[in-house]
Amino acid sequence: MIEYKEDKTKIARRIARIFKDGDYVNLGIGLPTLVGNYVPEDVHIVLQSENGFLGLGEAPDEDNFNPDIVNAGGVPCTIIEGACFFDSAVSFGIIRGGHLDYTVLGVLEVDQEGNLANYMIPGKMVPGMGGAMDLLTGAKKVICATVHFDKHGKSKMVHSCSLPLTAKGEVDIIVTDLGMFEVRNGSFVLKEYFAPATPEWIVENTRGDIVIDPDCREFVFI
Amino acid sequence: MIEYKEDKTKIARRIARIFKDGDYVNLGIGLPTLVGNYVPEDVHIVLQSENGFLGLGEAPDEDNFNPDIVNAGGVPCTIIEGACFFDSAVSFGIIRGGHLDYTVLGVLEVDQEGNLANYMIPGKMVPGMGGAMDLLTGAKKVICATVHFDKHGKSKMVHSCSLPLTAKGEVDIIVTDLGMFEVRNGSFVLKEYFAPATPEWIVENTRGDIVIDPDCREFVFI
Amino acid sequence: MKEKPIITAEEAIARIKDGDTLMVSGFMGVGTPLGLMKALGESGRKDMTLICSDNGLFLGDESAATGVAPNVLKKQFKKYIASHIGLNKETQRQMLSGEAEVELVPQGTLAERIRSGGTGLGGFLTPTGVGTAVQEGKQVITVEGKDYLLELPLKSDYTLIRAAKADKAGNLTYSASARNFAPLMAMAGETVIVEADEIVEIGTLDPETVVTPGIFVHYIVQRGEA
Amino acid sequence: MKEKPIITAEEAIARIKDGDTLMVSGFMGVGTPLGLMKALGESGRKDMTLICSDNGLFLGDESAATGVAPNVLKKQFKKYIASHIGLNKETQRQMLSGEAEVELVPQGTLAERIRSGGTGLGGFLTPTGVGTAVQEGKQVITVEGKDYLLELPLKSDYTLIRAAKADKAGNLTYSASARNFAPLMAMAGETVIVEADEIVEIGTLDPETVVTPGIFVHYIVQRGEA
Repeated sequence: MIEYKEDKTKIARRIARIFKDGDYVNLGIGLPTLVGNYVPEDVHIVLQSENGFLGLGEAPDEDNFNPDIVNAGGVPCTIIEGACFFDSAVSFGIIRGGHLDYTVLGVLEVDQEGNLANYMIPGKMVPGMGGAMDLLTGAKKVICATVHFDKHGKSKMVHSCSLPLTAKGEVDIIVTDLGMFEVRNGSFVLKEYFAPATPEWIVENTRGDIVIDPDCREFVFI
Repeated sequence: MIEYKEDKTKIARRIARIFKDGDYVNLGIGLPTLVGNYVPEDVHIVLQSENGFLGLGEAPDEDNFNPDIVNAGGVPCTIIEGACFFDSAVSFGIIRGGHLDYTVLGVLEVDQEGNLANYMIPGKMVPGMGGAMDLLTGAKKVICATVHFDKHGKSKMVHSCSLPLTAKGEVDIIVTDLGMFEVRNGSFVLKEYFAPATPEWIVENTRGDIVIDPDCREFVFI
Repeated sequence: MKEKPIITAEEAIARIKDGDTLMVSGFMGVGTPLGLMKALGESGRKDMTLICSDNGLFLGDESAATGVAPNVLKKQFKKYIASHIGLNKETQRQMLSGEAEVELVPQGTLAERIRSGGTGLGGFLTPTGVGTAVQEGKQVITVEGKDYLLELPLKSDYTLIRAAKADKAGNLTYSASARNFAPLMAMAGETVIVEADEIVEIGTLDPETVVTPGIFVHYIVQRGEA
Repeated sequence: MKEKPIITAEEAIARIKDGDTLMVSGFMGVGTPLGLMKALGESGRKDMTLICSDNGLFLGDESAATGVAPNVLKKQFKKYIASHIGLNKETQRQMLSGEAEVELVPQGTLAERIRSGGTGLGGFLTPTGVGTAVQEGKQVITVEGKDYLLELPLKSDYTLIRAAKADKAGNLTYSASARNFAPLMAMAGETVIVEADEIVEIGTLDPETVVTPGIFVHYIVQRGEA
């Protein structure tokens, strides 16, 4: 009997270990933003902000606050040394042109064909897709960051998305608070599980076909 | 009996009087470049150089020579105050986007439908079109600058171009050393003649249908 | 070089007519020409189309509305073309009640459609939106085995943007992430009005670092207090 | 921010293979990365495709050849994609003799095709070339009653460009009209090698005035004597 407790930090911490030194990354709003807090000190990634710069830094304090520097969520931020600003066409040229190594995005539903729905719930929430469709389509690797279960206790990983898609077949990696999955040949492939979850328990509690990778192992958070 | 003597300065001088203060203009290589010498002092036009700047100035002297500043013919030049540099996509965005008031281009053949051939002679000269096709297509007004006759004594204005077209139906104004024409409804419309030429002599000596504008007048060079 | 007219925000807005299409720079209020938008709000102009990255922030408190949100609250637009309207409850309300039409466009596609309009292109092929609701009603063109949507250009009657510095010839620089859509919208406007933090003499901007060439700019307004 | 490798021109060129597609910046030799082109000439690499605004100047005197013309004289290319080759007699000769293929592209279309390749577009619609020889073999698409040619993207295996300054993160600025195609080609290269007049520390370039963001750049070479 496994007792599940939602844990977003596991997700952020695991994703933060995916990047290599020198990677260019775009982190979506919400949970993906947390990832930035856990990147190892010897791994220097460059964060893109799709409203027009590379080299996103931390939140400002009183001394370095600039109202004209905000992240893609409109929240004040800073830039790091080596940053540069550009217009929205260059910004999405970077995105759509395949120049970003990773984009990390949130999830409403993600399915085993690599389809992601994360931008609207018809009749309920129609905010617009912002940059999400371009990010999914353009980034070299798409990582989905999500707690495993929705508020009704059902897995957000599904056989086939029922919500309007943000992009079709673009998802490469999914990290939940139970484990890390790849999307391959129409299945979720479990690569790692996070204790106390076990592969079997994950398979039982996910609405989708999961293949357990022969090299599947426990990832230990240290 | 009129005695014709080729006179390129008439062409350049007349075209230079077309511009209004504040116009943005691109001058082609060769004869069109001469136009810049005759713009009245109180008319400030901005010349574009399609290799990447606005604010083309005069030829440099020893003091202000910069090997990285050349015009669209690759010839060293200077920039004026208020100039700015940009890349080739922005440069042709300006051109194709209809932001130039005038482009002045040379002629091999121009016909009464507004077609221009000025970039190749099959089997003889295949240099490439450079920026000419974009300039013809994009500028608000296209002015052709040409001596009236080719070296065989035939008019370069024709019923229908026989050489490969640079662009179809884009020519608005033609200035030769005999007069100034508009292209309208499938005819050359003579707006002005330059003495000693007369409208009748021009009609006789041009391979194309010419309508003499009711307001046609002599343009007097002073 | 000839100088561009320097006019007031009210003089600039007086040129705009009911029903015109406007492009307005800014991303969540950062880079919005607030003086021009305030004058637009006071003008009573209506039935316009607004092309803007988003609709600013309005979560219920009018005094906290940012970016173009005050103009949305004044119901000046009959149509919105935007990539995100989720932080403006009034736009959502107008959309659901049918008072205004909303066309949601992926942000990169929006940027490129504006650039296409400004640079004389008839459109472009993008992979963004293939297989999604964005594909509806659009031509799908296959190039080398890959599907793309044909997206069409956008132009405006008036483009209203904020710049950091404008020289009197209309050359512009921007401030940090306030740049966003402004350089693109400057290309795509029939008439382009710039609200500049600072207006400087011709010759004081470095020709290498001008972002928007003056050829795109028609009027300059000095930024006031918003 | 991680630094990009700083290597020699020879080390850079050693990566290129026979048959690769190269983009090379420069307009009539202005902005050509001459150190890289010299090393390329000495490498003996052949059967490559060259995408370049023009083919430099060569009117018969080898010692006066400019831009990419020395490489053309060494017969390193089996195909040229350019907007103008009229000032290189050797390219003309190779074309007429059938030794090399030449694809002539209007300059604005060339710039935009490179930009399309670099920004992930599948192509674009341009009015340039409609009703001319450029139209041959291309799809004509009508938008709102106007005809456009569908032009397709260009990409390179290696892009070789010259910059004025490169910081060690690969951020670039350019010098005057030497900028031309370089920022576009930087986006469209699988591998991008920059020959910089000056290499500076990270943090010394103004974030507002960087023209090419470092994300597009893979290797930096110090400009030598050409």
